[in-house]
Amino acid sequence: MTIPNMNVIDMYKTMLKIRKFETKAMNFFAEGKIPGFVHLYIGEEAVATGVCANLNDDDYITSTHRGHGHILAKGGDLKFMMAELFGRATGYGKGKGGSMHIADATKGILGANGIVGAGHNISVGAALSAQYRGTKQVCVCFFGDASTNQGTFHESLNMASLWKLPVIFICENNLYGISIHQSRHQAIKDISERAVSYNMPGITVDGNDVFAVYDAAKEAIKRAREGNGPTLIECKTYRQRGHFEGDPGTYKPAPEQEEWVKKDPIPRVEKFILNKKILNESQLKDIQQEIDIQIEDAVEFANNSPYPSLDSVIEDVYSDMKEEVRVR
Amino acid sequence: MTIPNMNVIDMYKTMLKIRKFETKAMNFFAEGKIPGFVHLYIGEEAVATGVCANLNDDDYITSTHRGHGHILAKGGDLKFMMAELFGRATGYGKGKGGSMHIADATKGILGANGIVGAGHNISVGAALSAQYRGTKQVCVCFFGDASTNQGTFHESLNMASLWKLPVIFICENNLYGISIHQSRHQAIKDISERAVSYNMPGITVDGNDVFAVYDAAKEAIKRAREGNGPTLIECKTYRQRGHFEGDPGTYKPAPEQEEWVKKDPIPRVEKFILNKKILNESQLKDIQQEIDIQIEDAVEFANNSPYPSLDSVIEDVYSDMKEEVRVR
Amino acid sequence: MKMTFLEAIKTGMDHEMKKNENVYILGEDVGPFGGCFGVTAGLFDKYGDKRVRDTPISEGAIVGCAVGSAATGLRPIAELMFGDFVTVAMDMIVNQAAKMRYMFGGKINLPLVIRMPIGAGVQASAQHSQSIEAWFTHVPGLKVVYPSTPEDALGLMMSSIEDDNPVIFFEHKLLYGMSTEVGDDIKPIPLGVAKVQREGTDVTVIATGKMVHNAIEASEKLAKEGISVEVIDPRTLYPLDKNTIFSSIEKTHKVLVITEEHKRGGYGGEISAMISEECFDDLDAPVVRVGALNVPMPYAPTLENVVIPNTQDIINGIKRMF
Amino acid sequence: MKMTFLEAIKTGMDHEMKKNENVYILGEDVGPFGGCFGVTAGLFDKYGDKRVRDTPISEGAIVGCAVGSAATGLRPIAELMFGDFVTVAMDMIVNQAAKMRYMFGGKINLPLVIRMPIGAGVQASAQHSQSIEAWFTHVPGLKVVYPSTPEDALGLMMSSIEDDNPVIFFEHKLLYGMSTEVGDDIKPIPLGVAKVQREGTDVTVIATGKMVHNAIEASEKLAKEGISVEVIDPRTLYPLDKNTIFSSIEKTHKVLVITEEHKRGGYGGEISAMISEECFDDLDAPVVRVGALNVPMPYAPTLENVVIPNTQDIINGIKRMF
Ligand SMILES: Cc1ncc(C[n+]2csc(CCOP(=O)(O)OP(=O)(O)O)c2C)c(N)n1
Ligand SMILES: Cc1ncc(C[n+]2csc(CCOP(=O)(O)OP(=O)(O)O)c2C)c(N)n1
Ligand SMILES: [Mg+2]
Ligand SMILES: [Mg+2]
Repeated sequence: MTIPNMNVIDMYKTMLKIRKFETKAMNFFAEGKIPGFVHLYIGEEAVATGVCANLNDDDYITSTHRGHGHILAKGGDLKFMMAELFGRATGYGKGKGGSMHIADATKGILGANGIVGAGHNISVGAALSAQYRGTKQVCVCFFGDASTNQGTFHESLNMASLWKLPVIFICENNLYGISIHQSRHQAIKDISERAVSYNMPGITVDGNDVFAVYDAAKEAIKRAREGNGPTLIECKTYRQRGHFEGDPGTYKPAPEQEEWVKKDPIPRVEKFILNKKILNESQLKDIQQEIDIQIEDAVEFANNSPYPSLDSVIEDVYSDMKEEVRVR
Repeated sequence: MTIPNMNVIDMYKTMLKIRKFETKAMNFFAEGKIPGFVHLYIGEEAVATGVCANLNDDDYITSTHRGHGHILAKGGDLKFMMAELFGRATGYGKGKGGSMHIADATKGILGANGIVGAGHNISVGAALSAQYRGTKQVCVCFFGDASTNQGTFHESLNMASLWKLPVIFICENNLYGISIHQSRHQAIKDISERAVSYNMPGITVDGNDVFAVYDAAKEAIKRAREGNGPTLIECKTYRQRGHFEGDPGTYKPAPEQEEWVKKDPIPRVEKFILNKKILNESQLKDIQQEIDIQIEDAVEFANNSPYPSLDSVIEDVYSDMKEEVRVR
Repeated sequence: MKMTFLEAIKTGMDHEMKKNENVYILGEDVGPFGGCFGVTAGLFDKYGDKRVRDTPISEGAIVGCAVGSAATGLRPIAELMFGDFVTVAMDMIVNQAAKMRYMFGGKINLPLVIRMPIGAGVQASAQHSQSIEAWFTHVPGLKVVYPSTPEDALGLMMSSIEDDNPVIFFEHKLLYGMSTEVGDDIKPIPLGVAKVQREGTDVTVIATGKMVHNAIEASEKLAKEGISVEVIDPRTLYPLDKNTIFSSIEKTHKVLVITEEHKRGGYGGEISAMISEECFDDLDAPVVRVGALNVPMPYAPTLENVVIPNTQDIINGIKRMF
Repeated sequence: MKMTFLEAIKTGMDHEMKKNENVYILGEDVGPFGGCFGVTAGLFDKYGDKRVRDTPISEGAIVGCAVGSAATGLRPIAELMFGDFVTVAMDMIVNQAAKMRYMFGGKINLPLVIRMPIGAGVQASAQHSQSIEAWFTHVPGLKVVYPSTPEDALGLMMSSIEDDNPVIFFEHKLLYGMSTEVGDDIKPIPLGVAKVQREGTDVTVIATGKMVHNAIEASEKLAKEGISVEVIDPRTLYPLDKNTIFSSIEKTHKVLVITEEHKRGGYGGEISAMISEECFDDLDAPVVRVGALNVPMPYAPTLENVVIPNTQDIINGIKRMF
């Protein structure tokens, strides 16, 4: 591994930011301050972080229902995210989207998505666009293990490979689709094997090792930028929480959960940083505090933000006209 | 190859029946006697024939837009088929379906289908039904090379393998989806490789060799009947005509066409039968005449059949009620 | 006995599963997990994994499986976790299930039920809140059921399973927790029969799903102002019980149609147009439609409330007629 | 100059492709083959495989590709070979293209066109003949265009491509061969503006797609019987030009709506309901709807003819009002 210390620290910060943002969201949901659905990425932070550390601002990503981590790793703003969860006018979607629909066109974030498998298709379009316009942009498509049984997965990988599009398919194999263990949703173990069907490289990495993810993504992204087409990377990881907040996740065997909590990606990086003497304990603490403050700022921003005006409900559906208002 | 002579002759008859039926349909279409769309199976007869020779009446098949061959090989009746193409009340669908929608529940024929990829899904349901009811029935799913890029292919093979369903996926790789050569619709050569994604056996055979198809299908069907799950069999073959009647097929290079016409499956079987002295020339002639007569009978049956009554148009859409009639 | 809407649906399925071993359930997380809303909870323990089948996330294949197995002797009940996901299963419903019987000359039956939780009100935003009745009522070959009370949900579920045609069964997710009295004599309620939920003389309100309850609430309020409202719940959107509707209109001469779907292009429009066509001379005022605003469902509760029609909208609509 | 409907669509695309290099076409066999109906024939030679892209048979990915590339700066035109196949691409249209702008707070545009040949009359039976306007007019976020003449097809195609919203562009396959005069001054026709195809005073007929021509034929016949018919073609189903419709009704006081879709749940119902709601006092008779029978499209020409509405049905419907 030859990752510069700077990057290591940045990745650590990103992972921590995701963890702390989501821990806040988790608590707010429990308190009833955030409605709707909240799917947490806790335990999987190394994937988005390791991948996005290789991306530029103008590269694209597509995300899923479990999107906070992808969005933050790609440069999404804590404040606008928190405000969106709070349903405020200052949120990314002006309160119209919520947790499952956060996008930021200025950062190439083409949206979290409430439809399992939808991002696959959209990522192919974004990659086609990059190829068409002759830029060196790439698109990273994040998705879960269970989504690889959706027809969209198949159609997208086929098309991307056929046209040698600059897209990198990142499968977050967290072992479950809601309550269904991988062994109950497909007859294979390594999802990377599915690359064979499209004649594209497929590899499996430890998704709780941010450096392993980083390395694998680096190579695939290089390949894509050079016009050599897509890669499928499977990152083995684990969803430490329930599927969404409110799901106690009782279908997960306790020993399995424990084993994976032991492999939590964040302490692993901390240990690495200390062992390699990249930073000392007190420097780590500083970083943690710095992020705590960022999160607090985001919460304050969200709390102080106005609710969307009721009139805004009919805006933003077409670019050039408004729908009819209700007279109540 | 250890196929009994009886079966060889039967298979020859089936292939010839398909060829002659379709040649008639081709001519009728050219004369304007058959409207709508007609997709011919000419050159691919060995596939349906070799596979269905292993099936029982109560086994199921799902078919495609190019369905005449499958239906005849599975025991469909020439008369009811011809009457359907003629749009007569005696046709399989009482004139409501046409070439793309022929079914025969009494023979386990779950329908030709106008939607590319639809049969994949339906076949899984039929196989599940067999497994559920504890019969030893199997379902054979026929489909084209280009349909293997449809999401339904992926979802169906995944589900079938996961549940070890008695379904046999028969890919008729005739090199084209309409005008698009296989190399322009997928980045792989052997579609059987896609079996890897589902942890099921995948094999490729010469689809113009009815005995090779027969052998491969036999084994897969046995496997399925024994509860060991699905198999993907790719049969390499060629569509000698255009995609549908009316398409001159100019996108097919002449040398390619010629090469494949040389590999036409029917003369190959004739040669085999003569070489092995299973039958002599005059016996072959007799068979050909016998089939000509059957076809003529079917045409006569169709020609003499009544048109559907106009009232029948509102029937058969629900099992228990009629839609409203138009007063004209 | 008292029963929630959710229990009623489960009970309806349970009864049919007991009666006929070819009835089975399939869908995502319908097994030990009990379904995302808990509708199938407990059935896995009772019937095992053969008859209560967890599936991969492949809605097309789920419905396809239902179609293929219905065509070959089973009576599947497919659950889509949210009705919104039907967008990836449309072909199997529209081009296959609905049309096969007709295309094949009536020689095949497709006894299958597709359950779809729909409706807004839980801040699930644009992809988890839609009301999509109108798509399916437009497709010949499908029956479409949309109950509003536990009692109806139970009886209509039984009939839907016993029906030899593909049935789309809508469940408003905000009704799942609603608990009311259900007669002890559990039996099927025939499809195609509307229910007069409240009798009245001045105006007819046709309401579906959760909106039935808003309509009842509105009529209670209007009763105090001296307006007598008759509330009709068609219960099955197709076949539609026109007679009950027409008889009411002959009495009231005024109609309001309230549905939660987007107003533009909704099934409410079909009902309105049909009434105008067939009861024109009986009408003293135009048929008023109330529906959701024509925008995707927003997330923020304040915004969502504006988009979903409510009791006040019904009252306003009715008052416009007087 | 004279031009077929097919050439008009092609010309509209060609003009926009010339003007803006980010406009591209994708679909099955749209390249050298020229499309199943020949609409794109010649464009591949002109623009090459980058801008006229043949795709695998993956309608979901085709529309998905359009969505992803539209969100990132291109202006795709996706062809579905038959509108009926949209059943496997519904999610990308309904849950993605239509909703993204709204869900993302208006911060993203999706300038894309999806072309869909629809309609019956060529014995293509139940899976290749449907009229599916009603599904999309019910989905907020989509614009829906349905031209009936070469001239309109050309101008509306240009506007559709230039529009920053997802546009569903319907083409009736029986119109492709129709040839009429198209003004030399080729320019976009704004979306949302209806066209009075024939002026009249006694009754307003609102017709879409191929039915516009049946309506004109009917009015010519009725003229001989002394009934003066005004024929309005909305051209864009959404946004709908209500003003042109309402002005006509103020004059005629009678309306017939003729669409080829199945009558039950069709967009014709929306138009009828809307008119009743907003022009009740202007109406002397109920709005009459004429549509296809509520059965899947049969194959046999004799049967198909019964299902598709025709000129005589329009005449009968109008006569009922006098
Ligand atoms: C088309 C569709 N089907 C089902 C769902 C419901 N759903 C949301 S997330 C999910 C599980 C996804 O599992 P996976 O892809 O492994 O992602 P993970 O949640 O594990 O990150 C399901 C079934 C949906 N949102 N969309
Ligand atoms: C969903 C869908 N998309 C497209 C079509 C149009 N279409 C009919 S057949 C066909 C080509 C199919 O190719 P393949 O699967 O290889 O079968 P073949 O025709 O070669 O037998 C296409 C594109 C369709 N009927 N359904
Ligand atoms: Mg997962
Ligand atoms: Mg082919």
